[in-house]
Amino acid sequence: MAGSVDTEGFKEHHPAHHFKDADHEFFTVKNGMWLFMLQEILFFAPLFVAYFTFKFIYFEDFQYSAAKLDWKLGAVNTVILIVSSFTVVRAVVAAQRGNNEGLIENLIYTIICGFGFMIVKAIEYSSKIADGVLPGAWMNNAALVEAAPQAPLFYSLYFMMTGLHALHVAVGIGLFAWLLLKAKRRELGPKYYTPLEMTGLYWHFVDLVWIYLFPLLYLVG
Amino acid sequence: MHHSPEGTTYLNYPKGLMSWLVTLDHKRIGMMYLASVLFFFFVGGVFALTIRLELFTPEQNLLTADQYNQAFTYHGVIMVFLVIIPMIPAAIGNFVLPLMLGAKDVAFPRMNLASYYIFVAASVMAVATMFFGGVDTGWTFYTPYSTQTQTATTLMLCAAFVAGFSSIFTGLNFMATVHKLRAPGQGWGQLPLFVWAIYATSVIQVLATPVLGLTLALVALERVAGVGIFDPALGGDPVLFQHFFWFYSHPAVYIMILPAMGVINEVIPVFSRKPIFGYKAMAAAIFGIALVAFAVWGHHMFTSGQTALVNMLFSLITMFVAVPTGIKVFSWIATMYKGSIHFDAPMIYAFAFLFVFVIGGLTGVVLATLGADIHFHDTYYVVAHFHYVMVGGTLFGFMAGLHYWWPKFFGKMFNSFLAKLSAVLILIGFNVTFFPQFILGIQGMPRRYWSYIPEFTALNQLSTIGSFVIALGFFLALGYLTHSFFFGKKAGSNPWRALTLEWESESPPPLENFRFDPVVTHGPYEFKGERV
Amino acid sequence: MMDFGGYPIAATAAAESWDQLHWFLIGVCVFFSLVVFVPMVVFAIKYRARPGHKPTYISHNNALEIFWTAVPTVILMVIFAWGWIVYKELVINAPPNAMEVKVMARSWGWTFQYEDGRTTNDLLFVPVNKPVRLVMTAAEGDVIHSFFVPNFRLKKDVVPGIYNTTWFEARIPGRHQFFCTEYCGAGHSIMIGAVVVLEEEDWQLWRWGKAIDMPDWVGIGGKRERMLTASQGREAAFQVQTAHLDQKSLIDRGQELHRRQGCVACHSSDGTMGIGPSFLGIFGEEVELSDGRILVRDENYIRGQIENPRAQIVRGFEHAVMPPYPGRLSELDLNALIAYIKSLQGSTTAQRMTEE
Amino acid sequence: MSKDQHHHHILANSTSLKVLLFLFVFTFLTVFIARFDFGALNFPIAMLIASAKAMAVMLYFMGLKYDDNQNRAIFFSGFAFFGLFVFFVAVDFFARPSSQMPPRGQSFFAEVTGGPSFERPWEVSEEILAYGREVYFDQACHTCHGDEGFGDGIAGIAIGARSFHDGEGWKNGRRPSDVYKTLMEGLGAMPAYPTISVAARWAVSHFVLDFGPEPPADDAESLARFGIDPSLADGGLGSGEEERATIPVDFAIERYILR
Repeated sequence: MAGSVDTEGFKEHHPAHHFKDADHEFFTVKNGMWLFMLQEILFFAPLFVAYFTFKFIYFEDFQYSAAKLDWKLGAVNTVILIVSSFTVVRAVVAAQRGNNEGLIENLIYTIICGFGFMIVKAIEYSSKIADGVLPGAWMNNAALVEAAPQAPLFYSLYFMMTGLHALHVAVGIGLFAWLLLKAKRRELGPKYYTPLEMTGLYWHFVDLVWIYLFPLLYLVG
Repeated sequence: MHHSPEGTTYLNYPKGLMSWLVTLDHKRIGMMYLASVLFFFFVGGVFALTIRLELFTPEQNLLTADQYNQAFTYHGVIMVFLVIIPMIPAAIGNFVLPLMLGAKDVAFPRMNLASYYIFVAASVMAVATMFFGGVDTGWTFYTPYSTQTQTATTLMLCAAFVAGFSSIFTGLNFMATVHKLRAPGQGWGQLPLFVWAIYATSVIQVLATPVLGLTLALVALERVAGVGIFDPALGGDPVLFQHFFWFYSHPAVYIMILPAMGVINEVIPVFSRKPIFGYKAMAAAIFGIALVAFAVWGHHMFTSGQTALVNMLFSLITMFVAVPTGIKVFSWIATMYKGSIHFDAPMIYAFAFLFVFVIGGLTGVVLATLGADIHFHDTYYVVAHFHYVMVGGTLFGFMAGLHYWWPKFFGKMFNSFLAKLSAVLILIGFNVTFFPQFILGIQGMPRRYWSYIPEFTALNQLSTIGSFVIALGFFLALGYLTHSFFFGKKAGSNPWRALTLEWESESPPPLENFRFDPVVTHGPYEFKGERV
Repeated sequence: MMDFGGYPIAATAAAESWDQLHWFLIGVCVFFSLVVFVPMVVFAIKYRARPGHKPTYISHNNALEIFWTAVPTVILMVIFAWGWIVYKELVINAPPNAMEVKVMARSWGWTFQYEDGRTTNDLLFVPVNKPVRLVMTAAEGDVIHSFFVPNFRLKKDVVPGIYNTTWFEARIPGRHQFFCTEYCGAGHSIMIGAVVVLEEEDWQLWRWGKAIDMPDWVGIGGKRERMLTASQGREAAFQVQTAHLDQKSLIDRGQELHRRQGCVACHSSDGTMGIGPSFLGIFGEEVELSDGRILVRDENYIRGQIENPRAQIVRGFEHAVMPPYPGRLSELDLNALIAYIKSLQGSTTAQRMTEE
Repeated sequence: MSKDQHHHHILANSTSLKVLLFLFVFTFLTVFIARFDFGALNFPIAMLIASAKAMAVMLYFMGLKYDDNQNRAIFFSGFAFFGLFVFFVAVDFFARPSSQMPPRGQSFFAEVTGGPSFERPWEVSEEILAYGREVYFDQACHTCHGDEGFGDGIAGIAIGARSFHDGEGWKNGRRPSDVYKTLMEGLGAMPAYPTISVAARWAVSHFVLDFGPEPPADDAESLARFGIDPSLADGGLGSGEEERATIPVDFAIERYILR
């Protein structure tokens, strides 16, 4: 059946056979998404626990190593993610109100912020790699190891925590690009915007993780 | 999906292999899981028999040290990740849960199929390690050994990582299903206890498995990039790995036992023609076990150098797991009181479950006792304990469930006498295999030894003989079940006269589960009289 | 009749209190098993389905349910408390005057260092009725092992990078078997040894380096010689120890020993005749001994000559006296030397030429 | 099936702007406060601010405020289990006694030196000669150089081991430091003995020279080859790292452990 169009000109969505109606599907998917968020919290948990444990054991070394991090870039990234969370909310509201242009506009802002975050991350990583500050056994910045023998461990944790987070940001950008295509084809209207809502939740979660990562890694040092 | 033609079942409509490989139907996915799980169960069993054969004599005669280490590693990994975790939830649960809820399918059918193919990918990777040098770390992957050994451990870590996601997706799917797809009139109080058990298992799967995923990824990173978190030379701490690993692995043992309890909760009332004793307490007990399970993992680490204070805390909290378990066992026995007990195959397996699981549970309390565990840790006492609760508990629970729902799966009955015979054979073989291991444990025979001091010879030989009796029992079961699959006598839609929703549909059910809209009018166990 | 080994001896006071706790636990297990199995069987028989027998509808009984929740909780708390008391006595409360022994575990062997700096391998010598405190760690870069003495009911993991301590006070002299109980690879099951508890006099003798005869085994592990016969043990150990050394580095090690241990002084490696026979091309070859016997110079011959050179002297070298090397070459050195000799497969003609 | 009465909540623009502002302010706040050092309080304060921001995102942006209790329970249980995980691991590492965590690099076994030590081993004395005799036989020097040092040891006859009674023709010279050098590096068929302690090597040097005529004396320059400065009381031996009588680890493991 060709894409039949509903009243406001958005593509008709038919809920799967085992759901009573669109609302039933929407709230079931949302329930499933929250369960996915729950699983994500526990997925990040071991890294945070490892960080707390080693910060407690090697306090000075971690203080010294953390001091080398550039907190300004961290702050910029925090602001970027907060703005992107905001634009995602505006995108969802736009879809709920059937304002397709607003939706597309905000999706583009979000993707821009996402790339911005990755670029800042790339700058940070390259500066670290430049002066040999690498995780674990790869560390070859003798001065740093001289001053803080546990610096390799700190940077292992730093690269893994921010790396895993950056991976989630990249996945987010991919999803928003897919949503942008759907928006262009007017598939996300007031009657059906589930993928947008769920990706929004995912994105806010990614922002949430960074809200905790930023002070833990960059500031408390 | 429109209604399937009259008289067709999920097995023969829609037709063709492709319709099976890309099916979204929870019943077909359940059967595919069942086939995969049974296949890996026999593969794991072969490794178990090889180990028992090697241990027949103190000296090394069948396998070299490395081969033996790989044998018990594969026995462990296959049995844990590829058999006993998906066994009841994914195989039987996938089929039965939506039917019990009167739903047409699970909440996210595509995720359900993805979960199965992730499971297949994980098993292919796990088996592939055999051709890249095998794995000899044990299923626990303790560092620093797992980060140093030159075997194909990195590939196995990826396999277990991937298998974790299959488990998470199944858990997530079932929780959403129970939340949102219950039949009208079916509140939380009307849910069959099997649904409660599967729900609690899914909670653990969603909450604990991610931690395993990341932990194994960290070990793989340690092997590949030397990040140093678990490597003492680089400042890391191996005990930290044990904390991470057991934070998942203890709840994982409840992922294994809770579904079995769920099955027994269904079987005993139906074959005693009496409602389950203390439904509310039983549901609360299931959920209680699932929650306390998260705060007890340290009892695996009493001798690892964990501080005395934390040892004490973990020992204390582990005691509280025994209370709900006790409630359940006593309630099962109370259910039989003044009932009318039918000794069909599922009930025989339920009796076998009760007999073996109680011994397993009580020795668990012994191991939770801080002072006692110092002697018993990592000896054959522990091996006997977890086989009593895993093989005795989960496997007998699975067999009870398999026989109980077999008519609903395939619409055919099995040879009842042979079923009871195989159950008895397995029960005897099981006890001959694992009860001597309790004594070996008291005498101090350590785990994972490929050769032992001659004092332990007699008991090990007895244990090896028992293991072959178990194998005999399972081959017998394979025989009559295969026969029943092809030539079994037709079974009606409700051969056991049970009252849960799945028995109101046909056997085997049509593609859309019910040819009418099921409504729940009575509790799951309101047995009013004799089996009519 | 099959010998099932029996209950392990309690060789320390702490083990005795452990046994009391253990018998209590067995009692609790048996009691609760009966509480479940007896009604199970009785109900199964009494209420079996038969014509005219009606099941009665009972859904729950709050009083009973509360009862079988409260009683187990109380018993469990008792078990927990007793377990904590035994744990404290068994692991934590080391008396201050305990003699300290440092224990280092490495892949597949144990080294014990005593307060005077002496070290022993795989045998821990302790005086009877004296508290001993063990400070244990694993070698740098090694894996986790675990020190377990069944007769003392004592077990503690030995983790690299961490010093774990435990203690015991042996009361029964003799050899007590100990095991490694944390999986550590190929040699996990041969990494066993004995805690040798000595009477007071023997202990003083041993401390000043005098030879003492080893007391026999006690309890589990008491009724036979070591599990693996000497050569089998050596074979297993060699197989395991050299697992990480590839053949080439083994031969290099042998060559270096050939020079450093002074063998080169009498045994050349290029066929030239020295005080002793050259090593070139001798391995696996037949030779006539001074007493006329003909035998093949294989690994056992070489190992025997190193241990006791006077035993089988080759004809023509009666006058040369080779210093004995028993116990001076480690297992690995011995095997490296043999590998090196094996590698010298030059043609024996060179040997014969020099003999003319 | 529990009826979902919740309609699709639409977040008002004003609310989302207010929340955005709140987040900006708190980000600035956390950065600003990080300047001052509150010691142990740093960490809790940072976590509090971060949690405030997190709550804002969760309640408004993620819409938990308008969602049903089930989803709230699901999400917040994640933090509860995360807290449980942190609690037990933290208590384990917090309560771990310092004696269990050795400082890095500290060697476990006491230094394996054994044998007496001498203040100025390069100078001959009765005790060092007696110790030299003990080492001479312990290291089986007699097998080549003979019990009385005539080079008539069993193995020494054929290869012409040196006789110590003969004062001429010593390749490395007859000063104690020269003999010390021979022992350190070996000479022709004679193996080197780098692994016995420094004191043992000097003792043997004096002992073998004692057989023959009076050896020439060492001077500062000849002793300097082995890091000894005779002007110092202990000749710098006590502190000198590389010359200390330690046995190389791998040899120690071979000799003392693997055997």
